[in-house]
Amino acid sequence: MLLLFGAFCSLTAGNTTLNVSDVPHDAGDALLIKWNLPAAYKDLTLAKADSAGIWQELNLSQEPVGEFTDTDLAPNQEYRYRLTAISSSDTVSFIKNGIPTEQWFYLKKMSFLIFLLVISFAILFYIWLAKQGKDLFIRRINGLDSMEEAIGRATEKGKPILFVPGLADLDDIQTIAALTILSHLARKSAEYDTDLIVPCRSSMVLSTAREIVKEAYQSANKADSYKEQSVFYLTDDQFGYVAGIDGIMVREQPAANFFLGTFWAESLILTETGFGTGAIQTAGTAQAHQLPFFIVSCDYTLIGEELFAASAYLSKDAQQLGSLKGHDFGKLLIILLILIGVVMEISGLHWFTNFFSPEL
Amino acid sequence: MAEFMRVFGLYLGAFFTFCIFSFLYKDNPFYKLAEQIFVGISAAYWLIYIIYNTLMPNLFDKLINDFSGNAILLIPAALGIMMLMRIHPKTAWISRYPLALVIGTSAAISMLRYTKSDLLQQVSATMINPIVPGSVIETVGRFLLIIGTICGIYFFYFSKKQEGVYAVPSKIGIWFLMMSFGASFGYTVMARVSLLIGRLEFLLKDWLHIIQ
Amino acid sequence: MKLTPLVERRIIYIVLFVAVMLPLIFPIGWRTEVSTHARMAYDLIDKTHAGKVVIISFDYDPSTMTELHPMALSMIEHAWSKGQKIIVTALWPQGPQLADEAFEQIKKTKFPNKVYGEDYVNLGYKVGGMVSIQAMGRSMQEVFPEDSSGLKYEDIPMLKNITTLKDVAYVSSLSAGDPGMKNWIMGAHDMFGVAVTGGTTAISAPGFIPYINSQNQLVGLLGGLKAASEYESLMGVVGPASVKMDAQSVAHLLILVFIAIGNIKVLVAKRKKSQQEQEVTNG
Amino acid sequence: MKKNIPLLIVLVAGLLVIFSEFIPHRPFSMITETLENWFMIISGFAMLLGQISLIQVNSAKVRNKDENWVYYLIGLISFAVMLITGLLWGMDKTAGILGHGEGIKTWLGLKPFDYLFENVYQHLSATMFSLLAFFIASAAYRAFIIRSFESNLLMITAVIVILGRSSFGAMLTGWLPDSLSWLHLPKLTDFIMEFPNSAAQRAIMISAGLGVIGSSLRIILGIERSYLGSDE
Repeated sequence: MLLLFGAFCSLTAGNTTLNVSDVPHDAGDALLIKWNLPAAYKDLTLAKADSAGIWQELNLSQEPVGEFTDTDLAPNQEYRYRLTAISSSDTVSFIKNGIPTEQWFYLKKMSFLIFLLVISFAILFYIWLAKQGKDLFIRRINGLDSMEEAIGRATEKGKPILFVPGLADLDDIQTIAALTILSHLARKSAEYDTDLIVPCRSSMVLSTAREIVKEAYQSANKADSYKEQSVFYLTDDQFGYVAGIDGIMVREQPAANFFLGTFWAESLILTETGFGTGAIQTAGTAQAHQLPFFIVSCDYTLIGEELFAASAYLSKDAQQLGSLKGHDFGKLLIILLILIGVVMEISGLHWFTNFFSPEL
Repeated sequence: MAEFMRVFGLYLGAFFTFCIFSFLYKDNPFYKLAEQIFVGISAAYWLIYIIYNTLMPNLFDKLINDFSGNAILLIPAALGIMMLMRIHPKTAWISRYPLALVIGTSAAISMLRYTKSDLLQQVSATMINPIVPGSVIETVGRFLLIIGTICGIYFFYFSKKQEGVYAVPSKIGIWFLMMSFGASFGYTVMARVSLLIGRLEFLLKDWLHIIQ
Repeated sequence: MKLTPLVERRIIYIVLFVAVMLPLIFPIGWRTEVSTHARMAYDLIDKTHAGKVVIISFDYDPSTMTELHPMALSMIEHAWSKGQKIIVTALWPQGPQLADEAFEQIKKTKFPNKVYGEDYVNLGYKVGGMVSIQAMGRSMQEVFPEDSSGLKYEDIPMLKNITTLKDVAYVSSLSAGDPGMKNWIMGAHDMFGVAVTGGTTAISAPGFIPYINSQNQLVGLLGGLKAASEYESLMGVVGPASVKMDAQSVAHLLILVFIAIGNIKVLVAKRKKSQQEQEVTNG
Repeated sequence: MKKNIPLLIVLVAGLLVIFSEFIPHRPFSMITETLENWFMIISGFAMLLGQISLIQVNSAKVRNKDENWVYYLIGLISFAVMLITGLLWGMDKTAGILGHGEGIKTWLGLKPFDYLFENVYQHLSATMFSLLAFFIASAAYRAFIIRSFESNLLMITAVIVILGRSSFGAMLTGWLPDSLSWLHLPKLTDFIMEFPNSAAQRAIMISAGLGVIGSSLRIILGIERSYLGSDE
């Protein structure tokens, strides 16, 4: 690192420093600037040279000893800093350069990595246990057990089933979770010969949903009754999509509605209209803010995690069920961590909490 | 003419406003009209929007201006064209490759994001000292926060039947969930009524000039 | 009388529609209890002497107009009624235009004699947030060589004695997000000691409450429509915020009435059912 | 074969993204951003699929003279009008094939695409959104009934918050002495929002976070593969 030192005026004390160093274990986008001046110096100004070499002030400090982290820098580029300090008798000025560099590991993300690894290993361990043939108990989840009943009702009435895979695109895990549930529902509706309506908001979801429904009909040996047009696109617009679904609900009068995936403000427009048509409604989302509206206007609601557990639960596949045990291990671990954290905080030890609250 | 068209636009807006409101009474030809126009117009709107604001600046302009520097963008372009292979049933399977890439990355990105913001940050935010000297209410609140979070998490525990002693924490968890749902519902009322006020302002002010 | 659920819903919808509409046409002017934060903001403006120059910064755009525009109108009116002179700045590009609208409206209805350049000036939008505010602390003229219409800074009479931000009595930021009030707090107050007040949307208000502290980083705060209506009631006027807040309150009240009716209905039905059951067992 | 390669792609892409999160060095530090950029482009292309589906479904209904076919025809026409005006004269500051259409602009006041956007689309969207005001009222009427302990909790907190957020909530409890000021409705509302509400929200977020880890892991490792469709 190139160091450039310049004092424009004479100094009264000896051990004055300005230090510019790379912040370790990061993406090379930050520099740490430290200074240490005799107490007589007040009115410190730190400035950085911009691309044209003009000094831009960064911050003002009254403390003669301090530090500042400059972020949002480009890696491997040289930056130049100037510190000006005024005392009653004189003005001093230092200039130093620094280069932020990239490293191969984010130290600040240590707790994140450990946490992710522990939970992942727990999930894999339980999947392995299930493979060994160990019987793993999972309690009943009402919202999921009722799904088949809802399809049965639609079959009795000779009415279709409506499945809305949320309003998010395929880059949202909730949409993918909803689509894996669709695969189970589509197979059931194929077995029962009940029509399925799947309006989609995005083309990627449309493509995936079509694959899934087609596959479900094939595996139920009903490939002939699969109608590609029953899975269709409406519009990418949030409320345009909702207007279209509302129209479908009042005109096709589906006997069972499923709203699974990501929903925003429109959730209540959908479920209230669906309630008006008298359908059995099942909703599920991890959007905490929309849950109250689903709770008050739907018959069954999958809350948060239940949406993600659904496909594993419905598949009744031992390996998939095993992974739910992994989630449960995570819950116990988190409860334990919170309790330890609270005790630590009460006893005035903050390192534990700090370890888990890095700036991510 | 522009002034006439401006006023005409207001009437158009008012007409469609009433078309949608009429749905509250029941499904009717006006709603059907508005609904299909809405779907049609918005579908085309987003297509045009994506062409002008995503595909042009992020792909075509870059390739035209500096082809060799942006050659890597040919990969997503190729994947995009592979997606379009779905149109023909014979080539539909090709679209699985881009879909697989999208799903793989989405799953991983979601995993990281949710773990960071929904898991770790919430966990560490709950590691607090509940005792606040001098404020009984704050202390009570913090205890509720810790107990509620822990019992709430336990509510989702799948591995035990929720009966006997094991039912107690999950019962408390449900209480907290119910309070939270009620509170969020009540908190949202104001924002939702504002939407209606906004519409009425358009009708009464911009269109009819009844109010100032 | 037996109503089907469908008819009940229709009644709810029509009653709500009318109930929200009526207060908009015929303002009620319900008195709202004034929160301390709204009063602090009011007092700051109220106690600033006549002839002082102040800044009102329009840091929002049309999407948050419902909440923030009424605050702008009230604050302009209040400052003028106290004889203060107003500089308009904007950290959001659409701010100056909204400011012009607001001043036009107040001039037309309440203060026809106020003169541009003497009583108010619109210095326009400045990109950069924090950096511009810091620069204002060194020289206003450097940041705003001319106003939004191209008039030279030195030719504007009311700016004669204003060389830096420190010469301003207070800054009021109507802030919809970033850049906004936070920058004013950190720049104008923390660096130059100028009093900062202002208003935000209801959603972002809680984030600013910590700044209302013993260091007076922020002097009072208007959070959302409710606070805007409180400000109007402090000024003793029924303004746009009060009218909308009335409509809000009516809707809230109505929804509570609906909940009550729903419960009564269920209770009556239950009683009837148990009576019938008793009759069956007795008979 | 048609299923195994996609599964491999899922695995590789997933692991790459996860590793790159912890490696701040290029090229890894750029991977997530690059892939997200790619996603936008791929989905931009894919958009056409949706539009084709819309045209197919609607025109089939028109051809078969289904019930309501007239409306579907109108839907197709509005789609075409919006698309053509957008392509010809562009939107906002972007020019279309025929440039900015200055002539039409003096006549309409705006570009035709923007005119339709402002006068039709925006009103439809805002009104559809505002239906929530009505639905929140009817949902409250129906759902907030005294039934069990849980449903009472739901109702009581909702009522407190609805009152606390309106202007007379403060008046109603304004007479309370200072020692009972915590019962003051706006204060009580803040208390509920800050503590019990946050607690439940946190519980939902934390457990959902675990669900996401589980789901993602099942997908990345190919245990959950139903989204890939059939093997033919």
